[in-house]
Amino acid sequence: MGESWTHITLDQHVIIRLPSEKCKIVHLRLNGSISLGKFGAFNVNDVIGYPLGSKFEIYYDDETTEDVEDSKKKNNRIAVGKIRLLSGIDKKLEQLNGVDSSENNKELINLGNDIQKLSTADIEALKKQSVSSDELIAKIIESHGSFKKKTAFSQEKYLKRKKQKFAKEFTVDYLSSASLLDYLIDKGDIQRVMDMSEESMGLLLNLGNIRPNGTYLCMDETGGLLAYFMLERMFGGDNDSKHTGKIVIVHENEHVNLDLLKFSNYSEEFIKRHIVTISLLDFFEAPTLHEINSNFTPLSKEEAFDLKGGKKNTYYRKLKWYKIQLEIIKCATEIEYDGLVTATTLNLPSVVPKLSERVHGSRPIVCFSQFKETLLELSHVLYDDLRFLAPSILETRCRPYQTVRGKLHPLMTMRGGGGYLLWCHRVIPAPEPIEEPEGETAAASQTENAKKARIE
Amino acid sequence: MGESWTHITLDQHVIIRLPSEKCKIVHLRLNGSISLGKFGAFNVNDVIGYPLGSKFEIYYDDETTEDVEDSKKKNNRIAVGKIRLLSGIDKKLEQLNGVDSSENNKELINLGNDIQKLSTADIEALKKQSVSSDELIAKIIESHGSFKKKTAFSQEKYLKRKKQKFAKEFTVDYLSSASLLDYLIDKGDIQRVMDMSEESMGLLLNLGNIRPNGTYLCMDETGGLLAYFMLERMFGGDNDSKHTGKIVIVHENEHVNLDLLKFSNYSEEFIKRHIVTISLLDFFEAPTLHEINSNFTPLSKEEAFDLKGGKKNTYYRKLKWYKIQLEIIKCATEIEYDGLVTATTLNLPSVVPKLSERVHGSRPIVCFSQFKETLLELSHVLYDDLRFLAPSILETRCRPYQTVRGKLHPLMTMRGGGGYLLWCHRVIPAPEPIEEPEGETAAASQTENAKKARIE
Amino acid sequence: MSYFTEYKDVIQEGDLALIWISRDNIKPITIDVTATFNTRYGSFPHKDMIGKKYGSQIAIRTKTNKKFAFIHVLQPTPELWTLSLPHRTQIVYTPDSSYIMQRLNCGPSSTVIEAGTGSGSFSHAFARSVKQLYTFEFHPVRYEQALKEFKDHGLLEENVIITQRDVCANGFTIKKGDLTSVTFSDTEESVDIGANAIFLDLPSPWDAIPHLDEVISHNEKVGLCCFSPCIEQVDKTLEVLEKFGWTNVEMVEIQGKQYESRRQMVRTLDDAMERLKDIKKRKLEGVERRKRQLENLENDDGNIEDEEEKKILEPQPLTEKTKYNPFGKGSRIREGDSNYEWKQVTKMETEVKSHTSYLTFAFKTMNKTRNEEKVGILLASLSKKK
Amino acid sequence: MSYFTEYKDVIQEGDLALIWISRDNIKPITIDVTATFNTRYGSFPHKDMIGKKYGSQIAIRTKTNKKFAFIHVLQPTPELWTLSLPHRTQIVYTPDSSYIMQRLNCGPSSTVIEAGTGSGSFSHAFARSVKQLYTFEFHPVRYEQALKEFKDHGLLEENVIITQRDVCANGFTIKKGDLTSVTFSDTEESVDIGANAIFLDLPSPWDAIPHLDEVISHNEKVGLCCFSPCIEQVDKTLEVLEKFGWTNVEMVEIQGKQYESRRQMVRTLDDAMERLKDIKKRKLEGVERRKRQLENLENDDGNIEDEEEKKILEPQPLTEKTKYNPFGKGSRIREGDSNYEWKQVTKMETEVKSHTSYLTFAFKTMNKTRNEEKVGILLASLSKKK
Repeated sequence: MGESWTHITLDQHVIIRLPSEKCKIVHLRLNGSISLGKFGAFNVNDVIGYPLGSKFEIYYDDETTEDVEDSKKKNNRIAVGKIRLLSGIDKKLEQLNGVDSSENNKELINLGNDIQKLSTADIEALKKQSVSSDELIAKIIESHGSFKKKTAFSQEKYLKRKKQKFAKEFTVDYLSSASLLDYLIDKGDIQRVMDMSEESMGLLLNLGNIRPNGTYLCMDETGGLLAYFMLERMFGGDNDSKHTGKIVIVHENEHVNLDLLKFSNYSEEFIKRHIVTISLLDFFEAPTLHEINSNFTPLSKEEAFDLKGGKKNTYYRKLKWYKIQLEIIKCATEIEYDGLVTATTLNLPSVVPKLSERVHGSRPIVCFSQFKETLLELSHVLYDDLRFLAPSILETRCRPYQTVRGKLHPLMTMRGGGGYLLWCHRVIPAPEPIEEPEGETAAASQTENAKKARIE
Repeated sequence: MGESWTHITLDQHVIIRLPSEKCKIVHLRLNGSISLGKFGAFNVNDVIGYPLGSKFEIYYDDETTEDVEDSKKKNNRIAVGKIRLLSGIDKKLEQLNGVDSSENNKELINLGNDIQKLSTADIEALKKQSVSSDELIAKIIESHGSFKKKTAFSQEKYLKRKKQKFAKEFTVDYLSSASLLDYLIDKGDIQRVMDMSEESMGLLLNLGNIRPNGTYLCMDETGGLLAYFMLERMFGGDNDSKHTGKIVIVHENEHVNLDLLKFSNYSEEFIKRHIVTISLLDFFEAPTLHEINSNFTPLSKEEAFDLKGGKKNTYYRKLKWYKIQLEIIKCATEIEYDGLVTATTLNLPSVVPKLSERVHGSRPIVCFSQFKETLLELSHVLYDDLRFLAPSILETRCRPYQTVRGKLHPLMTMRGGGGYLLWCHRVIPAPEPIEEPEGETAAASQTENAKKARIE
Repeated sequence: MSYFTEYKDVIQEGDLALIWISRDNIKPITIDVTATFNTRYGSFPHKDMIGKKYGSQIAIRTKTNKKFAFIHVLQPTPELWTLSLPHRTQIVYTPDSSYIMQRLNCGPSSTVIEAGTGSGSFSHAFARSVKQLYTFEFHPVRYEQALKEFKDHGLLEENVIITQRDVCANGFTIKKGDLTSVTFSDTEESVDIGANAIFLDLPSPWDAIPHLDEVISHNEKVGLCCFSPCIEQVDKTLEVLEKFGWTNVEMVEIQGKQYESRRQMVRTLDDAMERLKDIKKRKLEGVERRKRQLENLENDDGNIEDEEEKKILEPQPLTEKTKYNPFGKGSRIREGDSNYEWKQVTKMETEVKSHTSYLTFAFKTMNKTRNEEKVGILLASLSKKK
Repeated sequence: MSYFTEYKDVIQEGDLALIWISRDNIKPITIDVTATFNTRYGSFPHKDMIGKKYGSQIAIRTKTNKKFAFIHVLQPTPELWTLSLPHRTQIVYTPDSSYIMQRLNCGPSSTVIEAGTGSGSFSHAFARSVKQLYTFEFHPVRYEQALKEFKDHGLLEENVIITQRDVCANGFTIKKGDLTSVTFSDTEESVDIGANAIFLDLPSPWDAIPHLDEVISHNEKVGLCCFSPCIEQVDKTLEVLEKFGWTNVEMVEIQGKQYESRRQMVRTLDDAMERLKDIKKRKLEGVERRKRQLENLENDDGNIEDEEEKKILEPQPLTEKTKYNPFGKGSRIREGDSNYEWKQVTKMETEVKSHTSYLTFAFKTMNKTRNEEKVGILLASLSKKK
């Protein structure tokens, strides 16, 4: 079995990770070649069939002749190399070169680059020869005048820098929703994705109880990234999934923006099957059945078949419109949703309670926001509304560590932000029990008790 | 040298830490005795002269006869024991008893207390004998049927619990501002101290540039705890300090509440010398010199000396009032303060800019609040006011670890909260330079540029 | 049918439901028309729930003060189930479990190994999303408890297999004769697991990692997460991961926080000043009154002057209750009382979970060779072009 | 006189001052009537600063666009000094340094040892508050740099002594002949330090800890803080602390965060709905217009119908700019623009300092015996009572 989420496949979008820790999304076309700038270039055909996650090295030998245009600088052509599979295990310093290290940097002051005997030209010459990046880096260490005087710590830093500069390595990975987010953050598109983080999305998917068989109401202002996270959890990249789940996406503009889904490997048919989009206007002021029926009446199959030429085309286009209208009516007025999930910058108190009217009792509501303050405002509104149970504001932050043994510590710097979530459940208030004459007092105490129960 | 902040001294307030990790503030009176409830009781005289931070054990022998009333349960008298100094180094499990431990708790299920062969009565009997708590705990381990089947982890937990229950140990510590805060949090007085944390106070003192020679304007709604933190930093517990610093405390009620300062070991004279209190009304609508002079005119020394009986007393009381009025005028209108430090629940945008009028240029303003949202509101107001440079909202949190070697990890739970700080500097806007005819445009761009410079 | 994997509309006899009393008090019940759910506020007969929609609030009049008491009836989800567990139980909390599932790309293509099962709360979350979950518990009593719970929750008929096993000593392979929920056919001797995601919540994951090669999928990148409270465990784990060829090692901590929405009274400087002025005015009125009394006294006896005047000149605690009271001092005010202005604020929980465990992730691809099927398609395309 | 320990009113010739250009750009200068401070916006002559109060904003008209440019002249404080240091320098940041000073009870009774000096930023904070600071730097070049800086800042005349020393190898005792800022008299051979607070920012504090007994105060509880980035360093430190009799060991991390105050536009559902209605209306108007065009065309040629009608019936990108634009889409709007409603929000810094170092605290009392003076007073009181 070699599925598109396990093995590198033709016509697939994948994410390529470079030694510089940057990443790049590419589409794998038959006979295509991919330029990685200073890290070289390779032929698409050469990587097809390897497991996703494989790490390769580009090398050049006498036979290397082709070249490809640099994706960044036009008119700069990069030679296309051959590739070899790497083990994926990074060689440690000791394995590269049996070098000593110093206890401290005491003897090493302000010498800058003078100590490196290999000139940039020398290194460029070496690079053009068919040496592996490990060999190249070993040579660089060898020619370093005071490498041994560095502390092990500085040595590793130096090596890492050199590797990022000279290693012609790359990894081909599955373009998961998290990788796509990674890529966008890396590109600086933080505002576009509302400053969301992988951990916030993970929490949202679990709190939202997102399952392969649910029908979810959603606002997604991240260009489809939130929808992609949901699709991945629901269908796991499987275009032929038998699961019946649906996402109904309500949008504030005339047309929905789900541009990022083009990077996913879901087919157009798949997306049509599992995603419905509908504007706020159509959702909240949906046409009535009467209205659309007064504009158009479907013919029987035979009648439609008998239509001729232009009339037939016109009929089928109108039929399509009619079906869309029926779907709008269904989504806007009939479905009781299995959850509401939002990532929108619209004023939440004005939009969330109204959308929640269509959510089934006992189902979760999860709202993502870049800012805690907007969720605070929303939580006070929901708290005063008996249809919402226990609104909570949540924050989750992932703190990565350096995992060099003997030097374990949290990374010194990381991205701030990541957003916040509001979580609650849609509930159905009990009708006020009428029993005793002091009904009014009882009603008042209902509100208070219910609230009290929630805050406890 | 044995100062009151280095050695246990008569007539001193100290904090006593108990094995239960609870603490207690006591006043050390000559010939007094202190009850620690289930942990025993001791004579004050016995601890005088030891270094602050000393750890003692209470023991009982045949000569022990006195007793003292339990501070918690009236009519419950506790025998006063003798004390011995402890090394302060906690004995490790291996030192207590050469016991094995299991890799996991697999064999230990739901046996509860049945496994302990010593009954509560047995333990009580042991406690009445003159055994040290270490001996007692060793006996308890010995009688535990399945202690060896516990993991080292559970063994330590068990030991800690037993120690908290049976050890008659206590530490006498200096009552620093942080200890006082600790004590109040422990008591559940979190709202009284505005949810502040030691780390927030430490940051406030440094950002406020609190020095022994400064004159600081302050609002302290924590009952004097903030003032105590400042006094400790300025004078280090030294009643005879030669430093000239002063804190002017503005309060919203008719009378200031600095109750917590009674636990400090500063003398009344010291506090009078270094703290001035003044109501918001007196501060913002201070009497004029003319007003007070029209009510009272000081006599020359000779004239005053010549007054007789009641008239003389009246004169000196009026003189005192006159001097207080002069001080109010000075504090409210003459001093340019070396810093403004606030911990108040008053609406900050209404009060901070007005208080800041009296702060000298280049001096810091630091406002503590339990809630970030109130500082956010303030920061927007200050940001639009050219007299304030670069308002920032800061948060600092201390995360304590378990320091058992081989089992290092952050504590599993800790107190939330701790408050937030707003920090900025008082500055003096430049007069708008008049030079070119297009003065108006220039003025507009001044505001914008100045703001721009700040946000960068 | 599992109550965790199918959306139910209406509360029915036999359903597993969660009763929400308060945030810290959520109780599972099995709906039984003859039963009653008792709280300290009063009793809720199940028959009042049956036929209502999930999410319904159920009201009764309390016996004591005749006020109303309420509960909500919810359909269980793994997250609500986690909240309903007693606090003393060691569980993987939702911020951790949701991150782990996200990082291991859990979805309908996932086959997951979990060791150990523990309270079973994470098993529920896995079961919701993955194709198949193999969970291992070495503690015989906890195994029986979890087996029963999974059965009651309908998870065993769906996609969960639980096995009693010390995986550190004996690995993960499930064989005929093992204490397990697997039913073997006559011809089967062992289960072919082929996991592509592994979660190890064990005191010594380094003992279990060497056994993984036998049970993980050979045809794809496999993800692993070790959940360890102490840093020294992470260190040992890192050593073994490297030794056994696991790569892309990353270690993180997840810090989940929850905030309460509160309101703080807006108390302005102007109001505070007005209040002080009001106090002063009343005090002056008092002083004037006393002065008059004093003058009367002075006419009687000059000596009394001293003590009385002292009282007047020195500040006195205010006895008269001030009339201007903008902040309602001295009275109990409900947070949000509409007679006052309020500022919305967030407050962190009083006690936060500052640490759960360190999460160590690693990945491994057993078979790194090219997939023949994919290469075949490639070759076919190439020959077509020629 | 130190510019860090005395409050100055007015900017004077020779002063050390800080020029605040922006949060990330603060520069120290020495006021010199003949000098000029240059920025990329323009030049600020020092003579315009002299005589003005500290905190003054100084304005010039920029050469290029004749707008005004501004700087602020501040008196240095240790915290501002720390902000002014280049970001690449390894420094102890204010959240850490302020917590350490708080935990070690720093004040006018403190005698502090700091090793190593490093950039000297923490030395400034200590110097502000303590009686005496002994700071040690093993790196000869950094020692010289710090020596000069402390001299320039007036700290050496106040309460700072700096010594060049590998304290791990050679301990803390300062002797005649050492490379140090101490001036020894003829009779002195070494300095009697008697520190009651110690801060070790060293790669291997465990090598330095055994030397501390020789230089710490014998008559009181002494506090120690070790500052180590890696957890393994903490582990080794814990081992040595226990061995050398340090007690009350605690280890913490400090997490300092800074928030930006921002505004987010309040965009209500009603406005969004109105906008969509406006778009729809305009589109319908367009459709009507086209339909009329179409009818005209149809009269000419029936065949064209298909393509044209298609355009009308299918949704088209809106070409007409909508008139109702409540959120100012398509135009650049300044945050806080008074034509729109805004919600105040906080935003964390884009990059946060997620880890600086672990702080390990420990305490030690060398002489645990009773103080004779205190016991004397006690005895005297007792005999008086009898």
